[in-house]
Amino acid sequence: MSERPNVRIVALLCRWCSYAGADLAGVSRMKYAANVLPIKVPCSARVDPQLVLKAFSEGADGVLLAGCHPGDCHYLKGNYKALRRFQLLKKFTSQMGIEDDRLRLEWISASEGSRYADVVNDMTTKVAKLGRLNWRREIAIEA
Amino acid sequence: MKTLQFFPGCSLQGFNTAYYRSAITLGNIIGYKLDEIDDWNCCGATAYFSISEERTFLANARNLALAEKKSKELTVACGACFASLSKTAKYYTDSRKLAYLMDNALKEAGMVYDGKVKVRHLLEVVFNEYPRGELAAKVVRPLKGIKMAPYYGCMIFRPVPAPIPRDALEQLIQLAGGEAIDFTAKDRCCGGMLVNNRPDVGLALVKDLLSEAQQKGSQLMITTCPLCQVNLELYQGAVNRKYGTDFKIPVIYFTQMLGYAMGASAKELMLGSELINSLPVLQGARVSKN
Amino acid sequence: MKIGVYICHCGTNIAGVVDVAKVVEFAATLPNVAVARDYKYMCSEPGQNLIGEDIRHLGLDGVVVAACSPTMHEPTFQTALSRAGANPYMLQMASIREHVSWVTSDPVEATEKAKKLVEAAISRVSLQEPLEKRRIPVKQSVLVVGGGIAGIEAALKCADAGKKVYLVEKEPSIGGHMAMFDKTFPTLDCSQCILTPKMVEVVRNENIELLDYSEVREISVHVGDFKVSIVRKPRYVDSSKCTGCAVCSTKCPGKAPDEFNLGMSKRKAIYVPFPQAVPLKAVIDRESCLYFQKNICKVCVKFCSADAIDFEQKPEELELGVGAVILATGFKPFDARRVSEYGYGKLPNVITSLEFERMTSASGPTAGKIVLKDGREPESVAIVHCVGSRNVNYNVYCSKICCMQSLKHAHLLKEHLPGVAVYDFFIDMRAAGKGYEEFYKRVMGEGTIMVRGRPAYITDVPSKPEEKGKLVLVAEDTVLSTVMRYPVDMVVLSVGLEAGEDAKELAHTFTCSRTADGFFLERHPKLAPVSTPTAGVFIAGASQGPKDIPESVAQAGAAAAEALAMMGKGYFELEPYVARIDEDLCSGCGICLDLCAYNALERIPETGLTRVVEALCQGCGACVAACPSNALDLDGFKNNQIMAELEGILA
Amino acid sequence: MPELSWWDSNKLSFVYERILSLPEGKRIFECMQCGTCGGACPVSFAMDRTPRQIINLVRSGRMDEALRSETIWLCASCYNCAAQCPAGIRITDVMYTLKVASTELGIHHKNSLGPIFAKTMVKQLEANGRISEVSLILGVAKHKLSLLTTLNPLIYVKLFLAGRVKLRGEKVKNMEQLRKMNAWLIASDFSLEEKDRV
Repeated sequence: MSERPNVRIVALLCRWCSYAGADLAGVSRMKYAANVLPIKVPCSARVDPQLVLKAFSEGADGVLLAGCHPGDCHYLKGNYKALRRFQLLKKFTSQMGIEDDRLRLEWISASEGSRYADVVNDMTTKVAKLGRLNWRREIAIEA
Repeated sequence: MKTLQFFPGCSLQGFNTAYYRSAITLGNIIGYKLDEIDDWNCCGATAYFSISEERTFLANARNLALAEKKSKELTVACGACFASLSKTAKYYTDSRKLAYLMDNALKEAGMVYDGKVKVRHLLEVVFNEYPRGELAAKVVRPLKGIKMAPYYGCMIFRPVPAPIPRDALEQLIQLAGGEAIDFTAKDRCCGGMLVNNRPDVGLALVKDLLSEAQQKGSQLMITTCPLCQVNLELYQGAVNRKYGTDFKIPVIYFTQMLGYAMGASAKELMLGSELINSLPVLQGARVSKN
Repeated sequence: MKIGVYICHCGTNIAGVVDVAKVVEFAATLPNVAVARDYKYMCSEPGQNLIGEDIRHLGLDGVVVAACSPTMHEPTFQTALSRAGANPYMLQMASIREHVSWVTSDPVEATEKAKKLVEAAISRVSLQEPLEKRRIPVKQSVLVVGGGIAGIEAALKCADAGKKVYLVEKEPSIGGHMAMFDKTFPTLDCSQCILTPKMVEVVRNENIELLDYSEVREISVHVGDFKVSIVRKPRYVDSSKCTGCAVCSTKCPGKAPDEFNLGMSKRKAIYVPFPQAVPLKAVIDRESCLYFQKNICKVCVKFCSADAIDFEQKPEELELGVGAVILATGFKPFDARRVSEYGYGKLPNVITSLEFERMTSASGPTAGKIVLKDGREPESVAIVHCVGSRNVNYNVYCSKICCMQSLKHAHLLKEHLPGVAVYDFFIDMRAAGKGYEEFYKRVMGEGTIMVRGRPAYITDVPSKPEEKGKLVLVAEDTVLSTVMRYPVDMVVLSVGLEAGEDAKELAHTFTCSRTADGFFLERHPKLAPVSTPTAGVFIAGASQGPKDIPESVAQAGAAAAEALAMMGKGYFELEPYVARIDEDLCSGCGICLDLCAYNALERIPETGLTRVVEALCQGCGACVAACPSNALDLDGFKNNQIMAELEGILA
Repeated sequence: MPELSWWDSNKLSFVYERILSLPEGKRIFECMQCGTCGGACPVSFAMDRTPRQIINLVRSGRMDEALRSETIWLCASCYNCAAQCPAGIRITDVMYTLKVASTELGIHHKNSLGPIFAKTMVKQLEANGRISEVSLILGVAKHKLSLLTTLNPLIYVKLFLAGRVKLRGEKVKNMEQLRKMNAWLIASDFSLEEKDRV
């Protein structure tokens, strides 16, 4: 990216696949946008919708959820639960006027370092297009 | 009767009129109508790419844009046209840079292309759109006992492979009652423009093809590309002169072969317009009750 | 709350990009931070001591280490904390190497991101609570899946250590691919001769229970105690009675292609897979058996003096409980048909390397003779490397064994047929290994013609008289830069190694992941090469990636050692991440009950509320996220902790 | 990607950039010099350099030799090399780019009629939008009479009698569109090799 977008994206990464995948991206020295801030969770199923909303309200311009590929979940079916939850959450956030590209669920395995880098870059470009979200302020105004 | 938006290309208008004519005739039998795309321009074949890739992509972008107005599909019979058009369509999606090039140039000419056109080769259409049984049922003049060399040429399979099995033509030949030889050179180069540009080299390639066909006793060569037909046929004499060989193998299009087996007249198919007349061979088919 | 913050330079790995001084300076300004330091290598002894000292003298109760990824050194620093008398779970790491310095080119951006991650860690750690690891007893038994050389070796090692071993093999005999080989490179000792003793030892060793002709149906993954269900396919021969005399198969009229000889010869419907098979018992193949197909014959019954034939045999299911699992399911050879240019399957005398192995083996279909399909001896043979390997159209990886295998074949050819011309087509010769380069030299010395170039195609259409009746390889001799036609009588395609068909299912069954190319994924490519993300499941042999025999054996030993270490310890330490429920908040709605994959949640009969069964909880937190009344929370990943991390990271 | 600074000054570096910017262009760095292309190539027997060598000349900065080689003009564009290349290099596209550059710079090998043929055909194409074999052959024959002698002259007569020769070439009605498109190309000085265009 030539110009550096000032957006911030929180990545909630399952520790078994996606966090390891992110590690691999590092080990392989793949360069990607510095806009993504990783947070480790035990499993994508641990991600409580509250956490995502919290992230937005704390000023995140995008939230990336990442877990193991379907069938590969370390906790058997966690990622399926995450998926179902995500679809509901998505409905909610879109009603709240949060654009589609700002909230994303991806399956990234421990061996897919390059995929992590690609997803991060792609999401950063998309969110950068949308600009800052400033949800925190909006809430403040409502309150 | 399905309508196929059709891109004939320059050569189907000249030396290879027979291909166009027989394609139409075959359509009347098995049920498609060729609807020539309006005001198409030359695909540039291989020559244009050697002068300017950009301009070649533009010329073909125009064709694709014209096609898209009418239908999402464009059927092509000529190998070179198929290659140029499908390659352009592919690179339009592959390369953002080339897409940018084509989009802006088209805009300049007041045209648009959405990258939606599917370029298809006539052989693929015939093979995939019509159940083999259905076609076989239409065969009234089985080409019993005629050994044929199925010759695809390069460009059906490369660079953008048409979605057909590597023995599609063989299957069609068998269904027409004929016998397809195991032609290992079926997708080897016919020499293309080299027969003009470097006759010594080009003729060598033509010779290789003919000699395998002859070795394996084929009485006919079945082509799917006009340039292949021209090279294999027109230059047989030159090859014989250069290498002291005695090739005399008629070369016809798969459309003529099928059409004849399905009862169309030689005239409708322009059979006999070859330099080496194919009719004696075709008429020599063993007549049998079935 | 007193927090110590420690920023690691990791040599220049971090400091080369991140302005460590700035980060330290910044960290010092944050609330609760008692001390912020940086050091060249935090993971080094002095680095750890630095932390220890501060804990003792400043009485820190929280520690943040900003260094490599926690997957790398979290345990290291946790021990550092406990050694200094602090609770290891009062540590939070910020990964400023894998997630910052290694992936960010711009120093300013990198430093900013590092700051954010550090701040997040600080605000998280201040809400963290002391936790204790849970200890789960480990069952003293091992399940080894796959009876190839790797599986055999692993099984024997564990058995020798006095552990109970279940060795599962899906074929009627153990031995795997190695049993099919004739000689082994570079020493050229006979494969059977070195394998057979080990195979026999498997049945002799009373600690090993061999489950031949069986497959793993499913497994419930509970660390320390895997519940495995295994299906034994019916042999239709009572193994306890069968003596392996094979009279039955001499009399049997049913015929089928012999799998062991890759279909190059026929076997009977009732057969002993190969002379050295273990167990040495007959098996009936329903498809070719006249009794099963036409309900006639029964000749075998007539001739079996031990009356071991039992057409009524049904598949039986076994339930096992094991403490550790070793996956050694091996590879499958690349299907040469896919490289259509080489005409395998169409040109009779184009064969694969494995077929060649069977051909040269004295017990093989040609009794050790190298012959063409018409029985003639070849005067010239071409060997082609990298078939299906190092190729974007098939597999991009190098199959590693093919170079040496090809050289071995070149040698065997010269040995069997003095005077035969051998062309060896290679792209790069990879003879890295003990005695390998020497072997390469030796084979060259024997007069094998080395051609550096990959054949483009193989044809039987002659272009000159001398090519009549020959197979012609067309290739560029890239050293001479000339494209040449090489007429030969026989072509041996050195096919690559691919992950087995069942690798995918196995990976699912044992919840371990696979690399892009389909082989099992190790936990760490260098530091945990035989472990998987699933504690207690280990991998060995070619199922983890292309490997030759020495490597497979070595890896099998390593896997056995890992398993034994785990069992020797007697218990497995589970992270203390378990769900907790606040019964005052729980409404007893029961939403969480079905969400738990481990039945770790149950309803309390009296109150109707829910309770967590700690021993079963794996700590995924699926229930926590679902609880509508926030009654559930997850130790180590509490809502308020993650929220604090969010606040910090976005501050 | 290797450092090019040592020959960046070279006037030919634009050819290099152009090759790299083609789809999959950077693959040339992954060439392991296995020679599959040469074996797959039906005309390699006549080439002064095998395709493999051309790729290596290109990536080692010896562009001049690549451009002057006859090989590039012997390439009949059958795409067999590209289809089989284990490294996924689109060799045919590389050859095209070299052909273009060699004609632009006028340093192409003189043995082949290829450049003349291509130029003549493109001239007609850009004038009429379509090609007629007859005028094409005559157009080329202007430069090299021997072209006509490959074929026995009688053949043309036979073809004519068989109704396979069309004397009047067709023309695209809306040539404006083509001209406008090419005009834009020149005006916008778009070139493949430019990096940050899109």
